Amino acid sequence: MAAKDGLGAPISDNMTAEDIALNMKEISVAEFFEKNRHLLGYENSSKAMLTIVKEGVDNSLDACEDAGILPELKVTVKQLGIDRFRIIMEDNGPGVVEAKMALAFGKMLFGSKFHRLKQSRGKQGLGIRGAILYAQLTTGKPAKIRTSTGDAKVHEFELLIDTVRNEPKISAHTTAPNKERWHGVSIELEIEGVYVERAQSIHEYLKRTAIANPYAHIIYNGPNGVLKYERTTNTMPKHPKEIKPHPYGIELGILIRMMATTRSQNVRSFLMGEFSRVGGSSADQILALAKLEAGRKPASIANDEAERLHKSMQMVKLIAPPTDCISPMTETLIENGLKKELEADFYVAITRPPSVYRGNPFQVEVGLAYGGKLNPQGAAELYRFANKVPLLYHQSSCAITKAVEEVDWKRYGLQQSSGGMPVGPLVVLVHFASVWVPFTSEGKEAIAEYPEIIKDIKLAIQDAGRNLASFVRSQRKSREGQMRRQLFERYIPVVAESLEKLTGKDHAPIEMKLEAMVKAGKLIIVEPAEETKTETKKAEPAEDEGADE
Amino acid sequence: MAAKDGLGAPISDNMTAEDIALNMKEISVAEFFEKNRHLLGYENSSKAMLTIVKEGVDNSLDACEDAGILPELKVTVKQLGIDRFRIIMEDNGPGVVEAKMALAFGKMLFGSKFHRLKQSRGKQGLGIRGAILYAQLTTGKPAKIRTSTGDAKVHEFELLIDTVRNEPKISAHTTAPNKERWHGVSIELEIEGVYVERAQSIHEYLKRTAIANPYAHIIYNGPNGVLKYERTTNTMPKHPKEIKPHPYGIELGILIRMMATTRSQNVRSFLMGEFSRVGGSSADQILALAKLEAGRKPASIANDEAERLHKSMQMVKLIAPPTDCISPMTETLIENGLKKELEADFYVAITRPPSVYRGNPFQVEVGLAYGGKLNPQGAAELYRFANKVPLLYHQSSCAITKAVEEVDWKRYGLQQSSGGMPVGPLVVLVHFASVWVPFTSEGKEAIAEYPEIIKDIKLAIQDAGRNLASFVRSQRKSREGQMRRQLFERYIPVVAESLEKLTGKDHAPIEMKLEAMVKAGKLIIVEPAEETKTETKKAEPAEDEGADE
Amino acid sequence: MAERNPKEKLVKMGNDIIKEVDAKENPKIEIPIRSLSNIIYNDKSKSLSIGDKTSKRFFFNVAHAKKFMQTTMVAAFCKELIEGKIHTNLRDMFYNLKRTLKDSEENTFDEQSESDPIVVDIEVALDMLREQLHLGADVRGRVVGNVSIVDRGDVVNWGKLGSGGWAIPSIVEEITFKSVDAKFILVIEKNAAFERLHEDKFWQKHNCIIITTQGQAARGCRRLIQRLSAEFKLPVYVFCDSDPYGWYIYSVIKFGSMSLAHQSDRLGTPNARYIGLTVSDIEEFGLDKFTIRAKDVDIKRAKDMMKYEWFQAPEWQKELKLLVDKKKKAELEALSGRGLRFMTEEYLPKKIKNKDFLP
Amino acid sequence: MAERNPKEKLVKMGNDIIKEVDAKENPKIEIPIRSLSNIIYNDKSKSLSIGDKTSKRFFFNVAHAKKFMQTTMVAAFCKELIEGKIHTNLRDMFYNLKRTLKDSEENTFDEQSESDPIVVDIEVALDMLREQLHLGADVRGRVVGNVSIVDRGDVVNWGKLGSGGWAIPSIVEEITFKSVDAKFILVIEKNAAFERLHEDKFWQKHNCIIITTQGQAARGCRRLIQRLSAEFKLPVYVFCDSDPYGWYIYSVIKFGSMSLAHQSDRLGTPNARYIGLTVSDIEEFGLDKFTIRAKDVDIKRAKDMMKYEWFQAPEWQKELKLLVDKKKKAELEALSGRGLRFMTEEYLPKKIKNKDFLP
Repeated sequence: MAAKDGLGAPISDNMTAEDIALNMKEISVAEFFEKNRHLLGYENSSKAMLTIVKEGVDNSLDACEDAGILPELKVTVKQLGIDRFRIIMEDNGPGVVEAKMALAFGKMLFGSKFHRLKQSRGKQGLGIRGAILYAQLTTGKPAKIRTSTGDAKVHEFELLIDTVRNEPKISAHTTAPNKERWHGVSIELEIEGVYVERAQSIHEYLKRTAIANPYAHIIYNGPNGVLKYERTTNTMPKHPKEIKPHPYGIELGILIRMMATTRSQNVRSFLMGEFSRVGGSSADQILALAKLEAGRKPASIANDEAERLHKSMQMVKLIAPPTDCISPMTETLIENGLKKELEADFYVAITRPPSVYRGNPFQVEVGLAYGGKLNPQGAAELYRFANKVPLLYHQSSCAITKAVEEVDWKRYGLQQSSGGMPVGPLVVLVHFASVWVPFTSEGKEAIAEYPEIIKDIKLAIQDAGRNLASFVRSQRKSREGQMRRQLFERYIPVVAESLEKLTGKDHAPIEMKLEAMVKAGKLIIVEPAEETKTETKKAEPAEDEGADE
Repeated sequence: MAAKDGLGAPISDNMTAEDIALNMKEISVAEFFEKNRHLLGYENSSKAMLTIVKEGVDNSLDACEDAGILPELKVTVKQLGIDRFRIIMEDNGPGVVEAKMALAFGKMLFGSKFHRLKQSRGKQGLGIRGAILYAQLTTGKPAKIRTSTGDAKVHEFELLIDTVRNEPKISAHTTAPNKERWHGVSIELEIEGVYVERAQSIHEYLKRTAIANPYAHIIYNGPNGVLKYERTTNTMPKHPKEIKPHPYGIELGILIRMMATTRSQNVRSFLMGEFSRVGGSSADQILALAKLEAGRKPASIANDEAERLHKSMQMVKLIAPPTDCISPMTETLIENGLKKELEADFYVAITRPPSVYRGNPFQVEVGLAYGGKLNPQGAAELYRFANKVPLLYHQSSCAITKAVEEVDWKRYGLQQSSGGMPVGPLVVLVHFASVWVPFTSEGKEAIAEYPEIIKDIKLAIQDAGRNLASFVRSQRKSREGQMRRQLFERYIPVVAESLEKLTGKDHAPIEMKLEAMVKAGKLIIVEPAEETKTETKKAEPAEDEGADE
Repeated sequence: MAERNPKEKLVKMGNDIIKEVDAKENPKIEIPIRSLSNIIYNDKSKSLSIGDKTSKRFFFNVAHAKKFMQTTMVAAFCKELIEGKIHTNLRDMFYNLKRTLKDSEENTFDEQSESDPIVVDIEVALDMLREQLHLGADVRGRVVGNVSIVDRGDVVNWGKLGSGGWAIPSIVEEITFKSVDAKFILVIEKNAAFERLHEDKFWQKHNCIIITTQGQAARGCRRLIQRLSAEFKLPVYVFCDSDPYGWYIYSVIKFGSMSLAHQSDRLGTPNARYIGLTVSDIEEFGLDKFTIRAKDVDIKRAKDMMKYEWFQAPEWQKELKLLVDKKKKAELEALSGRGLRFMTEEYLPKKIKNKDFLP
Repeated sequence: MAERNPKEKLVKMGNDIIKEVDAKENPKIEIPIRSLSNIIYNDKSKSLSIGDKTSKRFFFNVAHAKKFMQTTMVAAFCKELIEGKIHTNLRDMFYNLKRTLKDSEENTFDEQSESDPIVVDIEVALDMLREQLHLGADVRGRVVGNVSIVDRGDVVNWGKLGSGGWAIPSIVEEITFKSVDAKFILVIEKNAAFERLHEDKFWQKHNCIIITTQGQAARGCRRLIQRLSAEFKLPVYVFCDSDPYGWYIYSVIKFGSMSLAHQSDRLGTPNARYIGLTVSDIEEFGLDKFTIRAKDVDIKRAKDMMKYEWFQAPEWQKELKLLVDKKKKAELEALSGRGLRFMTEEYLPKKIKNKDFLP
């Protein structure tokens, strides 16, 4: 039945509410990303190649870290045709068990990391599936996967994703004996792509990955030869622990949902049991503030009561969330990474204490390298990392960039045009680690500009900047002190000679005495004194000077 | 069982492949967007308010257009507290039938528009659900929805989204008699927000919406009073038709999937039946090129055969896709919209013929307004539209902006710094209409930079630019011609007087004759002749002049 | 004043420095300040003089060291000039003292603009004249009139030098006046106006001496005006552009300049009067068509001058204010807009007849 | 050449324009081109002359109209000067002709730099001298020597003018030489060097005339050199800075200037020789410490000059190349780095004795 309207007469192909209802159906998330693949970093063929390698390497490093294995990664890129490539990515991680093999690679928004509050590179169960989707879209070829958990069998299978249903389709699954007890995953994809080696390239991505993950050994076998990124430490990073959410910044809607589904018998135990840093007395404080009885069943809390509870949670003083859910790079490793990569005069690294945005703990680290062989002209180079993953795209719309630009670098002895990057022989490394990184897109290329995040990055940079400033200042000071002595020493012979001409007294003793005074250094005035001030010509009308020439 | 590694000894909390497998589970898409709400345009409280209004208005306009109803929209924003607002959005659209009411507002990635190849504002079944999700996250309050299809009953209900399951939860569903046979939808949300009226604001969004949709009547009842956007035409736009995909640009993976699921009996009928613009002879040509027999069952086509077929489809000459799937604003309405909004001297609008990117038909329109009361200093203003929806954010990373900046505006008589926006009293309106707009994020704020799209936008601008140029040129020319005559008229008395002094002959007849010559205009030379060239001082050594002063 | 023994003064300056070195003190040179804050205007004598504020130039001060060195160099150079009885000029001195310091890229002086002010420093510090240091100043200015002088033994008649006139040297101390037949002196800023008056035989008709300063008056020129005016009781009329620069030229001839305030009694001519041009003349003589728009810098300068003690006469305050308000300047050449002989035959005769002068 | 009836020529120019107006043609003035491409160097007479390429200035051409108007104004003004027997100078002419056009904001002339070249245009177009148009040129230059002249009836002895010397007027056509006692003429670019030589009595010791051009030689100065040299067969030695500007001053004295190429026979002195400074002198006379670094513009200028026909002598090519290579300039004052009397007592005597001149 067509809806009637006072003004517009419905015409033949107009739809009624019923027509529209008939067309409604659910869309699979795989279909959604198939159509929107630029959201995952596949907007063009050269970026697609980098994105695939990035997703593979991120997954491998996460898996190795979870299992406490020192990572050995091998990435192979082989050119098959003008715009056709084979990419193989292999790791020595724990592998995937047979029961989950299909889902782990063939179903989007499926994974182990989404819900846990614990730092990891991947999170949403999209990355490697996106790569497989891209391969099947551009070449129609299935992914070839090998994996073993180190048991007797190595599984080999081919996989496509059924996008309509967001389900894996496995073909040609075989097993082979595993004498070496190999464990890990190897993924082979055939894709359409364009290969570049400059700027935003696989090279640059792996170089920066090596800086952030110095315990990984990475071999890159590219179209133009082999590159090896050696391990510089055998110590694995501190293992991040899973935590409960912190009351600060948790959203009201989430709180209401938690209360609806919790197994806790009363609000007090709910608060203590499901949040970090809430002990008995904090819980009591919160409940008192919210005017709620401790014994109330969480599910019975009405919406306006939940609102009061939510406000109270933000008001009570609590210690910061536990830091062990985050695995920073650490100051030592940042410095070592920069030293390995860059020939500079000065290095400094700062790891900030963890902080919280919207209930999510995060930690910021900053490294600076200055002077030496770094390019003294032009803007400083910025290395952005999120959970140890280098970010190569969308620099201009990233919270890290914004923070770097907002810092007043002139205080630290560097030049800077207003609101821009600092200028000078400087590399700025910023690492943002969090249980949940707020990327601006699923392609994970830039961090959203939350004020709390920008503020913390700025604090870290300022801290590092102060170290840098004292280096720059002391370097300048010693240079100036020396220059000053040299200046007087240059003038003394002329002054002594002039005085000899004026008075007829021998210049030699005058010269000696003046030189002794320079060495003693006591008399030397550095600040411009009155003389200079009153002598500036500008104070006089310009013509006046002309009158007496 | 923990995986062993030659180098790294596994430590206590390391996970095995089995441990990881145990943690794996599916994530609902609602949960995904709850955590990633910045992807939907909710990264801060002021933008959130605009996003909500935008999603509501887009939905209403789509529904009215589908039903052929002249839109009457009412948007109310009421301030409840410092950072708390109530937003009510009401339309006179066809309404939602009872059976789908819950899903239409409470389930993400559910809708009627995702699969159809037909232009619409919303597409992915996310928009209004995102707004509801934001309300429940920030205030815990359900959405209050009223709707009727114009039958005897008006439905009123409250709705929350169960994000874990991506399902609607309805509470308090009541019905009331519908004596006025009202049809439409009204949505009321309570949210946390920050209200602004400058720049990227609800005001600006509605103003531009009115330009692009002159047949809509919009009343805005904001915290600071009522604004009305009147209808300037009662003619609804041409109704876009749903079409089949065009062979150009379709992706291999999609082709393979289509062949696997088609009901067609053979490849030939498959090609003719499931694609636009493929008739019998085109199908034969494609199959001949691909060396495939016409009678083959689509499902039996192997991957390498599909690849050949895919290539052949790109090579055969086909007419462009049908244009009736797209509903352009039209040149007349663009001009009217600009005239209504801006006081300029010159208006031009260009609607390009439809084109295709990756198999998706699209159409570009450009409007220019120039001169008059537009600001003569500073960069031109850019109004971006996608499917008649104004885009206010992310201007710098949008294909439209890129295209505008790549155009050489100097050719059209405007100033432009290299690679920037043109400078001058100019407004540039660009409308990108397509069955599928490749937004850079779900927030739908910028169009991805596909080369085909940028190229077409540039062609449209250049076309409009040529019109502008001839206006600018003729304006300049008539100004110049007048100035030239005035110039000679100024000089003539002096020349005549000088000639009288020189020769003793009366100046009056000389003056008259010269003036007659100016009026005849024939003798006037405009291009600088040789004289000027050889007289430039720069050709001489500077000192030489000094020698003879 | 200050006429005796310049050499002794220079030697004493050197000895004072050496005494400080011996006492392990920071060696210094004390120099009177020459900025507006230390200039005293004596309304009675109509002249500027320098106050007693001084500044100290220390060797062991990063900001002073180089100037200190340069000051000793210039002092030593002047002592040698005096001993050798050689005269030279500022440019020669600069070249003589410019050299590269040992083991460096640095020069003792880079530009003449560095050495010139050092000479003024020494003049002021030791209360001496540049000429006593055997340094010549700029040569600028020409003179014509019924005057005979003796210079280096030659008798020169300024009225018999054809169209050129007598070029005024930098030092006029040693010329003697044999005969002076004139009723007044007309000092003209611009050479072109001077030539016009010369060609029109203005100085013969009006029995006067005409002098062109050719811009800002050089020391020789100022001293010549002062000597003629003082020794022969001749009134002096100054004829400049109607703009702050022209008026400043007049004020320097009359009161002395700020940077040579200590020599006002030798270089200033307090009885000088200003004959024109003025802003009021523009209307009175119909020159509006031939004016030039005053620039911002002119306005600023005029406002500054309104504050100078020696421009406080109400007549001058009026003209300065008129310029600020009307924003119009007029050059001497503006008069020829009214006809080539307007200046000779109308403007100047009328002004002189009516004694229409500014103080 | 071109000495008869300047007034007639101006009237004819006006009548030609009127004829074109009557014929409804675009009125025009034809002017010989003065750029390098139309300058002819005569190696035999050592002078520059102007070729026969001309350009046409049309009234009805947007780019020419204003200049056309200005040309008729200047021509009419000159005719009136000649009729009224009045002399004036370029600045006066500018003020006389400057006015605001009716019903507009536009002036006939805004700057003197607009009217000056128009005068040269008319000189060249009508093959006349500025002086014949009753326009005086710039006054610059002084002279000392054992010469007596008669100027406007006065007898002036250049050797008896004290320290000032005789200021050279803009027009020297009408002076007559009573007695000239000199063996050569030394022309000096800078005033300071002139004063040094004067104080050191160089002209008496060496029995010569010394002239300073005070920078680029003015017409009066050039004509005086030419007359002295031609009428008394005196060799002329030119003494300039060692830089392209100094050398160009020399070339203008010798060959004439490009923009007045049509008057080379009156203003050029082909037998002039260059005495110094040269880049070679720097080494030969130990002046290295006193040199100045050549700027880019100097280098460019030197490279341009290497291409001028009248600098093709191998000696000049060598010096130009040395300058380009060594990038060193030396001013006359550099000589006083070797001692204040080095120039008078060593450099010049040695050069003259060895006849160490450049052509």
